[in-house]
Amino acid sequence: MNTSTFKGGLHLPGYKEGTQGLSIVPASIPDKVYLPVSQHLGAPCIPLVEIGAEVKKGQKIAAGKGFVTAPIHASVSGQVVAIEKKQHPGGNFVDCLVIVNNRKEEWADTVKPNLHPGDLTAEEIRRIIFEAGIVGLGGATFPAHVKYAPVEGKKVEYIILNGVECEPYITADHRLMLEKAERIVAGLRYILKSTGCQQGIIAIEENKPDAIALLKKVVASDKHIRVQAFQEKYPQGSEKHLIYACTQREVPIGRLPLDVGVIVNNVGTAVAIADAVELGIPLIERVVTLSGDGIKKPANYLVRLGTLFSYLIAKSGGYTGEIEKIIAGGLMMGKAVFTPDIPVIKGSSGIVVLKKVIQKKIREYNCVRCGKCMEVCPLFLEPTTIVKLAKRGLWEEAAQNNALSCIECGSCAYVCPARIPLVQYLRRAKQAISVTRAKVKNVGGEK
Amino acid sequence: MGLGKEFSKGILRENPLFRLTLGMCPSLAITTSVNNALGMGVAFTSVLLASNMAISALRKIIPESIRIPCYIVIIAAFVTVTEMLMQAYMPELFESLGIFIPLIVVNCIILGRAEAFASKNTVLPSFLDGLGMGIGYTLALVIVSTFREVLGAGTFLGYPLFADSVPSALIMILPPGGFITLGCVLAFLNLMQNRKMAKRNRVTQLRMKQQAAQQISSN
Amino acid sequence: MRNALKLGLFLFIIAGIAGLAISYVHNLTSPLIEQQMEENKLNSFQEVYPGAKEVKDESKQYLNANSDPVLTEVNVVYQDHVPAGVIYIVEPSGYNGKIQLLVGFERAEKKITAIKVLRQSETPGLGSKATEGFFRDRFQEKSAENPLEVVTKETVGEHQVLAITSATITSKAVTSGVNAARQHFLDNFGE
Amino acid sequence: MREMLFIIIGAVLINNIILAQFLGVCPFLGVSKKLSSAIGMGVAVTFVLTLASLITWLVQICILNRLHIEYLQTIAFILVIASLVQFVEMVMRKKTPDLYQSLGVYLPLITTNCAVLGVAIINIQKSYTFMQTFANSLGNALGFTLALVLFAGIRERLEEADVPQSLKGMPIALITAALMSIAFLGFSGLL
Amino acid sequence: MNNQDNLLIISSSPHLHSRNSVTTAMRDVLIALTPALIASLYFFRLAAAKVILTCIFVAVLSEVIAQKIMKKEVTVDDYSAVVTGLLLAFCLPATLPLWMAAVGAGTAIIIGKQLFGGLGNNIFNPALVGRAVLLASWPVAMTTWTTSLDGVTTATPLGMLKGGMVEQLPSLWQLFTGNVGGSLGETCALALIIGALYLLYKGHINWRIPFSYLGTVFVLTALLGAFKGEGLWYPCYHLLAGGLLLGAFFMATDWVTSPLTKKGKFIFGFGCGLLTVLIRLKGGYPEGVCYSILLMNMVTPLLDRYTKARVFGGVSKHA
Amino acid sequence: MIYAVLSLAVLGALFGIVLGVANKKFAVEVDSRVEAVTKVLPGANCGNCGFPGCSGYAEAIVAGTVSLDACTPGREEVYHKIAAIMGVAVGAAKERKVVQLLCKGGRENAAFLYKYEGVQDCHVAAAMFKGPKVCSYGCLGLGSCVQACPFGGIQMGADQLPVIDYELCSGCGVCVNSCPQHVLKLVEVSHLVHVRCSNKEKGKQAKEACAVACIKCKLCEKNCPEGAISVVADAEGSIAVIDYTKCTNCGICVEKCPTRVIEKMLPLTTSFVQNKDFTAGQPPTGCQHCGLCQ
Repeated sequence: MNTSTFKGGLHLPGYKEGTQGLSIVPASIPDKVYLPVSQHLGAPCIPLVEIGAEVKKGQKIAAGKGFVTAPIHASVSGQVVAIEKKQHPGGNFVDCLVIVNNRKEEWADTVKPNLHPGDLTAEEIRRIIFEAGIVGLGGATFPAHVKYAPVEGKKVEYIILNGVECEPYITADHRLMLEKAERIVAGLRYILKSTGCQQGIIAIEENKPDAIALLKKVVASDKHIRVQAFQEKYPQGSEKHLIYACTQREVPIGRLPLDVGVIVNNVGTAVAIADAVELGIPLIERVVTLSGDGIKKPANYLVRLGTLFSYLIAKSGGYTGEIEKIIAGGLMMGKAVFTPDIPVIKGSSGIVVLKKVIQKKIREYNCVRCGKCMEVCPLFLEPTTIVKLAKRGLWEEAAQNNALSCIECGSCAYVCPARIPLVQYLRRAKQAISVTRAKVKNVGGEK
Repeated sequence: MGLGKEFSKGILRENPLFRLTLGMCPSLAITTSVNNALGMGVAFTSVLLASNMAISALRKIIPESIRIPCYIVIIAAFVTVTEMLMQAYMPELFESLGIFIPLIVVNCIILGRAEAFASKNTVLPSFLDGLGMGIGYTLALVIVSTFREVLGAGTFLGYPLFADSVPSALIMILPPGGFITLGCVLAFLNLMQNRKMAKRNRVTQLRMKQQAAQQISSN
Repeated sequence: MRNALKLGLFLFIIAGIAGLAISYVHNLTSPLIEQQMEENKLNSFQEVYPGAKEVKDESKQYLNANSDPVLTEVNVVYQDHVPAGVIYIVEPSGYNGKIQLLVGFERAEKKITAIKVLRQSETPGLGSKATEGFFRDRFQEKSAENPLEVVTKETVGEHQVLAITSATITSKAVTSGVNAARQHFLDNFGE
Repeated sequence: MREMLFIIIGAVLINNIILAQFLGVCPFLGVSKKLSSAIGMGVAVTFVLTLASLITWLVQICILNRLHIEYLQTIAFILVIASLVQFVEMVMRKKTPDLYQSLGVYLPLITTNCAVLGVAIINIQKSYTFMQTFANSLGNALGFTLALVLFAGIRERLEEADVPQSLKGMPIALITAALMSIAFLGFSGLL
Repeated sequence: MNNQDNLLIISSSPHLHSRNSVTTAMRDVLIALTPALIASLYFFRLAAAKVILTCIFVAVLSEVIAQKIMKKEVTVDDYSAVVTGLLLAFCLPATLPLWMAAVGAGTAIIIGKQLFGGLGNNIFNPALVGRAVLLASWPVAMTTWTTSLDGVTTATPLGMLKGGMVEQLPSLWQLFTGNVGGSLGETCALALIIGALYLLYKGHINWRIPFSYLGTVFVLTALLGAFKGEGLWYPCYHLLAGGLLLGAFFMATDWVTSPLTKKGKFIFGFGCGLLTVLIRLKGGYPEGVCYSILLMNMVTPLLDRYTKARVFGGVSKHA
Repeated sequence: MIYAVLSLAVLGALFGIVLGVANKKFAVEVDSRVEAVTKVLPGANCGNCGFPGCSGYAEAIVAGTVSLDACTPGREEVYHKIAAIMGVAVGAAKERKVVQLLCKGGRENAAFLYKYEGVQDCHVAAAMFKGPKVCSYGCLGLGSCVQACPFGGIQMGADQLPVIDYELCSGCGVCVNSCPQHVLKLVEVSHLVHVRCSNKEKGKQAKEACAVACIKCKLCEKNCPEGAISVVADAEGSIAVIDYTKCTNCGICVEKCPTRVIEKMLPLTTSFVQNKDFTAGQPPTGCQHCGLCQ
């Protein structure tokens, strides 16, 4: 079978041995959950409940305005005791609804199983998905219903379910595919229906042969869905590259996957959709891998949203020793956080804790022009060129070198023998370019 | 500015080659021996002197819009005269300087001085300015050529300096040697300058600290 | 337009004065320059042909379209009004452009009296050594009967010339020039 | 044809006008900070240098030599070049404003570019024919452009280099030029 | 309030890094040069050892001194100065006076590298700068070759080819094993190829430059050879003789001074090949590898600029 | 001889006529004043005047569309020069401004959230929990302003706070825009008293974050004889703010402030102290060729 994939990229050490054999265990439910009002891509939600209000599990407690938004539901039943600013895995401080668990586990009355899910229309399915607050669970947290909304003149030809999971340490999706294969396929079918699409592809990397075999068995009778295996390569999970790998189509710069007739979703999202459509349960829990060399007992947990990292870490037996970094997400793209007191949100796929490394830090050299960053860049950019321009503050030139195309996958910084923090400079360049562009726009508008 | 300063500025402070980096071509091409450098310097100085004086004398009658062509004609005339005199009285030097004697015409220093100084000043300051610039340029040429001749040919003014067993580095009298020597001399001068600046900056910082101390005590 | 004419007139005068000055100096210096050049030429002739006093440029007579283009001048040395020797000016192509050199021949013994490089632009320190005495000496008193040959190690025969170290091309160029002159000498003044 | 080719290659590579003959060093160092302006300058110089050489050649042969006033060469040439540059600028501004925008700014810089006068004089010194003059001046101009464009490319890269403070600007430019000149030594002896 | 010790670290993603560093890469280059080093020690004995040690010592010393003077961090521990010194020694003749070798190594590091701002900023390959300066300064000493083993003065195979001394030419096999006259490290083709394969395997050099370089030389010399009525031995001879293999694998591929882009690398190799053949066959020197690489180093910034690759999702440019 | 004189003279005349004609035909040159004004302007292209660069501003001045004193770096000196070129009577120019850092939370005083590793750039660190310090309002101390200053007037001090060299500060405001935390502010030189804290959190939290924070005690407000200083609240929080229309630089608040966040600086002379002793043609290190010294 042809497993060839996109050009560029690199092979990473997986570090998945620790958790890929461990089945998903429901984590115990904490006494307090912290639900940030911003768990999706878009403007933050506005709380719908007052401090002191009693809420039930699955009750909508915050919602946003507009189209690109996703409501937030209480993940436990209990009382809202505060709305306070708290650190957020995204690297900022966000208002959180703090709910004290009353341990009653009462479902809200809005949560009702759907007796005839097969009879739902596409529009109804999208409505359910929206109400359930489902966002892309791979990490991008883009509201799911927005992706499925029909766009004039654009036909969806493929739905791709992303089961690639190329980040080291993270095994949440892998376990999910092994344990909930049926639910994934069910979710995919609802997505197909809601978008009027005929073809579903479940993309999995070759390093998960058990998942491939299982899913193949599940979809064997369905001619609309196929499972495709790919070579192990980072960043396979990138939307654009997965699309290229599956369909040989390149998403043009500045365009969306829909422009080439494709929608990509995480396998976790499919499960959440199946739950929402069939059981009426909104998104209040997700699978999180807790791993890293700083963790005593790595595990794959099914976690209520709003649970603090520190709670999970304590449940896993704590640290192995002195630790240096806690990373929300994977090693390649995840963000380091300064405290474990940080809540799990919809986009948290993993928590990696790293031990303090007692070794000489390798210093940053001048760029030696080895060109390795260019070889691995999946977007065929010249990271070193852009970074040199960024160092001199030449944002316009950096933009001409397509700095904005960078997906910050970190491949360049991984291979760089001179240890230049390329991604960081690229991010700075992207930020500065957007700022200057916005300024130019404003000035133009005024005139 | 005193007349003395008009003379002395060209030697160091506004040295045409080292400070203003003008007149590069001959300073690279003919500095293979100190003899050549001296000859070029003398030829250059005499042309500069003469043109500076002539232009400052004529500055009132030359119409503004055609001053550049006038300057060029005057300079070219002096260059040609110098050229012929050299050919008559110093034929060997003439031979070794070759094409660079007529090219004094397009040496930016001469036109530059005419434009910047002689056209605005009377004859005496112009004379002193020309003399200073000329000597400064000659000096610069001699410095560059000394390095090149000593290292590249093992001689100084034609006299051998080293024993035969030490072969001299030919590259210094080849074209690259010219670039390298001039580059190094300029770098050295910059270094000196920077040292001076750093010293000054230290003084400034000291003053800043004192200010800050005052500020605190005044609070 | 009037303004243009005025400017033109001004430049006309300036340039005129300049022309006047230059031609005045030229008139002063040109005899000196010419005399000097003559002297130089005679001096170099004497260097390659000791004792040459009466030398006549007879290129027109001896050089035509068929003769070797390397030859540029043929000067005949007269002793007591008899052609006693010939001094050639040849311009073979060296490593870096043409090398201009004088080659003197004596008719009586059919030998090379001496050579002298007048002008060259060879690599300083390598090819430029062709102007130095030691290399000139290698041609002195060589017979004009046989073509000369450049060798890089040791000379074996009388007709061999040791090349300048690491400047074989220049050595060969000089030798080829000498050979061209030698051939012409044999053909025209051989007997 | 073959000879013209040799002259051109010789002028571009072997006796590169900047790196081996040191003519036109000032604009070489001055207009090489940006690649785009280097290309503009190169094109402008190529045009003016070739044209000026041909015209000065005609002036020399038809006027100076005829009237035996060769000693006025310098002054006549510089006048011709200066007025030519002015004239070209004028025509360009009138006829091709676009071209003037991109190249015109470099034209005044060319007047005092010793490369133009230098090549004009060398053409006469080497007693080239009209076609040879054309080949030589075109070759020299191309050599100038080549060196200038390569140099500008390097200097743009040096912008981001961590050059020691004292060497910034002119000194490092000169040292780069030295290394370029060393590399061009590889062509010596070609042909 | 100044207790930072127990705080966690926040740094930018990625939080994972490959083990490769400049130091390990340079160490691999040194490993790759070891076969050639052994070969040169075998053929040129003590003379080789002296020249090589001098070059490396002076290269490292001048790097330290230059960085001290410029008040920069001393970075000799990245081995790049050692590599430069060794490569320079490899293109010097065994009989070169040691003080000249020292001057060459000093020039290579100071003028070729440190003045431009140190590793990564140099425009020209430092080792080749050193060699070119030496060749221009002391051409006689730099072109006095001895045969390996017996140490008799001789010409290099290319010198013989150029000088028309065809009958004295050593055999292809001799060239391959390295028992000929020439620079220290360039004689043994076998050792160089082993080293090159190691570097290719390690991924430190890209195949494009050596491939297009050697390919161009081979094709051009084969064509010209056929024109002159020579057989296949002629291009093979050009491949194996002189510093071509050393240059193509170890110097043209220098990260810092060669183009970044794939297309640029091909053009770079092609240009090197073309210039090498031009200088070897038509130029004043019997060998053109050093100069051709230096010349192409000059073109590198332009190549980088004008051979940008198409970006993923971007429109392919058809010029 | 006669030929020489004649031919040269003719050449000269030709040249003269050509030039004369050219001069006349193409007399409509760019307004020479644009060039003159551009020459006078500092050339730092800081953009403070609202134009992308100095030449743009020069054109606008000549076109008469903007006021002549918009160039902050140039200050009065340049304003006078421009006025002279434009032939306009000199009015009172704007007062000189310098930049002030409104934060005292250096390494010694501020509490830290985490250890930061990576690129030394405030913008990058600001995206990570508002920087490594607990106080999310204060200076991040990574020196983006140092790099931004076109005049080399900012250096990083020992406690990781930028130090402004008032001799070099031209008040152009480039650093103000470069600061992601907005703790740099342009102030008129006659305003000597400044609240050097930007933390708007409540007193207790502010105190925990930094030893030298405004704790909203309102002592300044109570003691100010002019009523010029008050603790002003907004959506984010509150902080002491000085109303400079009332402030008399008396310095009472400075003495009363318990955390010493209000400071009085020494008066700066309006005349610009520039070191004019460097040699022509060789600009000093860090020179931006602004032409101020000439």
